[in-house]
Amino acid sequence: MGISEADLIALWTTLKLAVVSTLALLVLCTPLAWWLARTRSPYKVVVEALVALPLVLPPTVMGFYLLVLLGPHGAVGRFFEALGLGHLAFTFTGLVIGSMLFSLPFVVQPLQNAFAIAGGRVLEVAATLRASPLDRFFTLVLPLAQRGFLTASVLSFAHTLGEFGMILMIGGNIPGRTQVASIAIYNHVEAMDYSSAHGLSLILVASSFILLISVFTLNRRFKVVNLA
Amino acid sequence: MGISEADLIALWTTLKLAVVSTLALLVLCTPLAWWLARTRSPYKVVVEALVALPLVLPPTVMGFYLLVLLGPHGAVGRFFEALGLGHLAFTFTGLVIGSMLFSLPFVVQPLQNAFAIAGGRVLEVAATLRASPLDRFFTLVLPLAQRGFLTASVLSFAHTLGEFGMILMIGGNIPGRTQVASIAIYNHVEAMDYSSAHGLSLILVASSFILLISVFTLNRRFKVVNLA
Amino acid sequence: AELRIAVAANFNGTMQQLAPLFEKQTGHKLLLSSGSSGAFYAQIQNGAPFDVFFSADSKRPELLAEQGLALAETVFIYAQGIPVLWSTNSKLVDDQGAVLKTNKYRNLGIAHPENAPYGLAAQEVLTEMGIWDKLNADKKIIRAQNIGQAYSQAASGAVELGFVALSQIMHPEVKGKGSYWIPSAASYSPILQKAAVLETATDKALAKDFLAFVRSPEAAEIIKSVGYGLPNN
Amino acid sequence: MLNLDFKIDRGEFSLAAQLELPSQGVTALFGRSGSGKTTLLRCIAGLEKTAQGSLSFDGETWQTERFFLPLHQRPIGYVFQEASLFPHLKVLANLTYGYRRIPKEQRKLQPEEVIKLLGIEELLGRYPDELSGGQRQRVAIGRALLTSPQLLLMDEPMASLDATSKAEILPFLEKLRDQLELPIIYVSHAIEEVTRLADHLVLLEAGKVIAEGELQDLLTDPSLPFIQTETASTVLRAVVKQPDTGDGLTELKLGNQALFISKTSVSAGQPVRVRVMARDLVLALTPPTETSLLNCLTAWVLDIQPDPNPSQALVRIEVADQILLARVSKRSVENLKLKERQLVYALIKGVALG
Amino acid sequence: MLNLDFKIDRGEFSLAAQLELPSQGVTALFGRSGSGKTTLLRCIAGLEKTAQGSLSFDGETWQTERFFLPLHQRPIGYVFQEASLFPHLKVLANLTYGYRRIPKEQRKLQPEEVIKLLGIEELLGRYPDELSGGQRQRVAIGRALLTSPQLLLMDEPMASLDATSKAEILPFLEKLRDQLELPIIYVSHAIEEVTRLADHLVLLEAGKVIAEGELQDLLTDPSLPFIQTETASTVLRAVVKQPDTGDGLTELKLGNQALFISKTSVSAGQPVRVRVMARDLVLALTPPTETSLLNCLTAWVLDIQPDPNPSQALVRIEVADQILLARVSKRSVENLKLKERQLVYALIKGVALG
Ligand SMILES: Nc1ncnc2c1ncn2[C@@H]1O[C@H](COP(=O)(O)OP(=O)(O)OP(=O)(O)O)[C@@H](O)[C@H]1O
Ligand SMILES: Nc1ncnc2c1ncn2[C@@H]1O[C@H](COP(=O)(O)OP(=O)(O)OP(=O)(O)O)[C@@H](O)[C@H]1O
Ligand code: MOO
Ligand SMILES: [Mg+2]
Ligand SMILES: [Mg+2]
Repeated sequence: MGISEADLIALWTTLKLAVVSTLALLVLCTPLAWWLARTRSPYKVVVEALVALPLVLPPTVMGFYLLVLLGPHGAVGRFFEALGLGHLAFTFTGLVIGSMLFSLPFVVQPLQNAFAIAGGRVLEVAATLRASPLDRFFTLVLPLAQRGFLTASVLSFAHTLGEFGMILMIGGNIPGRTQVASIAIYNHVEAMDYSSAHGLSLILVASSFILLISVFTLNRRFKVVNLA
Repeated sequence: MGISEADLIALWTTLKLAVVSTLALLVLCTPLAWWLARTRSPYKVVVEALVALPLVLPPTVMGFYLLVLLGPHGAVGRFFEALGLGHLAFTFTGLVIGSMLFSLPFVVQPLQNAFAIAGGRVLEVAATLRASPLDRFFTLVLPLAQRGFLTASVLSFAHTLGEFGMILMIGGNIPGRTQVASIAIYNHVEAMDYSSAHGLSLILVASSFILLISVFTLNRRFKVVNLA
Repeated sequence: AELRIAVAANFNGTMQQLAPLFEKQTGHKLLLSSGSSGAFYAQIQNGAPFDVFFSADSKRPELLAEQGLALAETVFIYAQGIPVLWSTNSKLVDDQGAVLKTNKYRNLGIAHPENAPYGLAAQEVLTEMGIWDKLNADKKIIRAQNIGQAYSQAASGAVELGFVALSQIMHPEVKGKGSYWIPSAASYSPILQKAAVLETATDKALAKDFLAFVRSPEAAEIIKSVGYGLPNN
Repeated sequence: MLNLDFKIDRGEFSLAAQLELPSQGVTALFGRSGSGKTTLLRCIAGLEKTAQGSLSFDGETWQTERFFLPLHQRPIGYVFQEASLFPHLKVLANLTYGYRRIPKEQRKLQPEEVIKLLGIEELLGRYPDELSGGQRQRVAIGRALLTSPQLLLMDEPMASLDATSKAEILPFLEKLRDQLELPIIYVSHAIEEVTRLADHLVLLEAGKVIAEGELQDLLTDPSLPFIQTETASTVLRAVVKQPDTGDGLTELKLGNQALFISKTSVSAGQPVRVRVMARDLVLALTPPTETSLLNCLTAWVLDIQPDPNPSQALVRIEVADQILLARVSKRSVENLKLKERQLVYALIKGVALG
Repeated sequence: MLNLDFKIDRGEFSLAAQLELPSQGVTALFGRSGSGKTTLLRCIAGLEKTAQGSLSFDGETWQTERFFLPLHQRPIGYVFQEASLFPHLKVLANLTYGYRRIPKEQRKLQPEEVIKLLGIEELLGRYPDELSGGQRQRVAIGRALLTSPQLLLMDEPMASLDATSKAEILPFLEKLRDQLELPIIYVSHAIEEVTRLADHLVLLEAGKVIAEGELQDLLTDPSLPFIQTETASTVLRAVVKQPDTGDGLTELKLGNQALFISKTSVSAGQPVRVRVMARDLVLALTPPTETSLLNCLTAWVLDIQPDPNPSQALVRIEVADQILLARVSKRSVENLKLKERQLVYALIKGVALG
């Protein structure tokens, strides 16, 4: 049956969602991961465990709880309504929040590992060379933690592409706004429209494959830094 | 309404599934990740991209394709039937295979990153100290890649706990065999038995939380090795 | 013996009331798997170990029978779904459904029309009222994967108005909460939920016995009481 | 003036150092492996987070109980004991990392001259893991110098350098010390480096300062271990009388005696330091003739110290109010019947100075 | 016998070395920073994967075009230029890592003695990042020794060690060399270490072997750079005549002349090596009297070489068929009217030998 216009819109929404939530996660998780990598606080383990928790609930169930939280009766929803922005359920923003929560551990953990290693001596050296903490972070930690960022981005991006249960629940599957490719494919399967399902899957897989290959190839062109 | 016996069985199945597939993944992905971390083969990027691919398809859809593959008409299913073992769809083994495929990137990527760093000079030193390649791997690479293993285990374990769409599809939600906690919770929600859903969610989240805290706490007691 | 039953999620609650009765009467054990009809269909095509299939629609059991995967002579309507427009807000829905044409709500939840019969019914009702296209253009329609999810969304309050199943709001936990309207049966194609014994059934006689039990007046009483219709077939 | 007072307690090892170091010239930190040299240097740089204490440099406070000037605001250059280059940057980017971070008007050294001096022109495009050990260390030295620091901290910067490289870099450090008036704190266990560069010496043992003062005084102090080593030596202060006497020798004035060395590029009237190893001194009762010994100084025996080597003795002699050490065999002490206050001729091979 | 023939091409740097090294005694690899010393040592160990070539040790083939004996099966001990301890293991576990991997009967050295010798008893329970630079290097040396290797490869093992530590470790290496007959290949740019330890010398420059041979021959070869350095020196072979002459001196026989040194713990008849620095030699036309110079050898001038320092000259003299270098000022050459084949007296301070 091939690919309908709605499917293409869904693909576009998917891409947007994956990019936005991955970028937002990278920005937000960088300080968190840095803190986790450095701190000796006894609460560290609690935070570490909390980060992984969103994973253990089934996405739909998680989505349901999120829906309650972001909806008009939930704390977050009420807060946003009070701001005059409306509650977040069934909005793209809501989707982004949901996806981020769900991909959180895939970003925090690789970054934390990378930061744990990219620290130490070179940071001391840089400090004696007049680099401020922020300067050190951007000129040393980031490039040295490069593989961690790559892993975080790939995992978060791919996971968001395929995420489904939670998105369905808090997104509401509104074409052009919150209908994403994964849901569209699923609908095709349920509707026994296998040829559309195969077609859309193929597009998703093939384009992801090409994207991933490009990313990994690009990564190879950087200097491989072995800190050991 | 509380927790029924079926729920407890589902919890047990979940635990078994998460443990078995995580362990199996760790064993299988270790050589793969090691290869990826060391090779200069041009195919490396292809393999890296392939590893991340299972993520981009919605779990149910992936489950659908797996079902076709592992079922009586699929190549893998036919192969196992020919061996007299029966096809793998709707069996615990099938679930394990599915979960492993789905958590593959969460194990390979952190291990690969850890291995990329835990190599180099110390391995050369160990070789001059009479350690065979295998010996070096166990006495140096493994301990030095410890955080990578921790991350891989946590992500894979938690992800399997929450995984749902794929398990539903290839498992068939058969109580006592392929019904896992995530599906049980989902069923409770669908059946509007919210108190059971909340109860089971709470058990799952709380026990995961305790487990994660213990793991992270244990990890702190090891020597933190900063290779930089 | 053990009878393995695949039951559409929307009927799972009802089945859990029926099952103990049958088990007590016959001493056999029922193993219930709940899920989406679409998934069951795909699974049965791929060797799922079920004896009986209770679908949420009529199409899938018939297709299975055509493909020789279900026993054609056993296909029958075990329940008829009744869609209702429901809101957790007890003042929102009037007994004419007129609220649908107003601007008093932000969104309207339905099950997905393409793969959930309740969704199709909702679409038909809205088309009949002449507001389907406008609602879509306004992006007010929230599509749930299935009727169960449609209910969850409405129950959370995030969806203000939703087409759900009567059986859902008759549930003891929900009964009497909110406001609802039942559209006229003429405005949508009937939601006929069919069941069938599968070709793979190990004990076909037992499976047939169970279907007979579901047809029994005793069972019919329960089915009706939870909010389904029952046409005579 | 560098005033410091630090305490660190690491259980088995604890450091306690209270020092007033001159803020010009080279101060050497000397001590055995594990005595706390690196630790003290790190305290000064602000790298030891657990250090309790205070530090001020030229009147500016860098650290007190309550105040801590962040590392990157201290105008120091630090050469670490391990080169610790940035692995993801090429040599040139490593070199200019600090250079690019200081205001233009503070840049007293330019990359070109430092690169040339260190002989690393061909390495600029390489990554650190493509360098040899000594090459890495030279890059690390250059990187620290290019921040044009006001205080240079060097932790055994020459340990992995060959004699030729050392011989090229040392004069440059001397130039920095003298022309830029850059104070240097220098950790080393190579006594030749120390005697050549240092004006001031701090001797550490197990985390304690056991001696501190002018290089000359400490080197000849019989209570310190320096005179007990094979390389025992002294440093003489002299003034250039005639930079070139025609045959490549330079004539120095030591009090009213003459001393010939082969050092070039000095000008008349310039004060210089010459190092004399104890074992390079020959004592004689009469000035010898017909030998290749150019220098013959009149001296008085101060005292005779025991030597770790039982067959030897250390004779401290005074020349023009300065102390010199001579290591001679006990047999010679007897043969010559050396005793305190006696007049002797100290014969020094011109070439042994430098 | 260690036969090796290696080629490596890294673009800007390429190594080509074909050598036959004795499988006893110490062979020093000497050369400037970046000349390829580490690279060559890594080739021998089997660490340079890109190296083309062949290697055999005592008749056993370790590498050919087609064959490659895995590293961990080569009976070597390797001390890396950087200590490279295992960061997750404590010092004791680091030390015994290799020890535990060799069969009991091959363990010629025991942890206790090595630990004691290296003075690291108190560090056994620490992690590597809690050690000072020199402490790390001592552990690395111990770790390599404890594999009781049949060939010891050391890449500047002493670079970060203080004189006292060196003075403790060097005699131990000498003992290993002599008593265990352990051949050592030793990279160093400290000429004193080389002259003290090495029997054989390989001189590298830009990846090429520019000279190779007996230490003595190379040190005095006028075409090699050794005589051009400040530390130019020679090694004399002599035999002990009288271990203790009463006042702590040892009398050696050099041909039919006597030489007094302060070395102890030797026995009569034992062959020994004494190092004489060019600048420690004084030449005289008549034997001097009344000085602290104990040794006065009769010698013939071989030739007079130019010195890098324009005011100096290097006089090669022959004593008992061995060559000695004397660095004297040109002025002295003139004053004494030195010329080839002339008889001179070589005055050596007894204490300058060792
Ligand atoms: N992180 C640490 N934890 C515990 N002890 C340490 C730590 N770092 C250094 N030490 C100990 O502190 C002492 C002083 O170390 P420091 O590095 O200052 O010595 P050093 O004088 O520089 O020696 P070297 O010449 O070997 O470099 C040593 O005994 C060392 O073992
Ligand atoms: N991985 C590499 N890639 C490219 N060039 C390299 C690499 N490793 C070393 N080199 C170059 O090879 C040459 C020889 O290096 P090597 O480490 O053998 O020198 P070395 O003689 O040990 O010097 P040092 O005394 O400084 O340790 C140097 O010029 C160095 O820059
Ligand atoms: O299968 Mo469902 O139960 O509503 O579509
Ligand atoms: Mg140190
Ligand atoms: Mg080297």
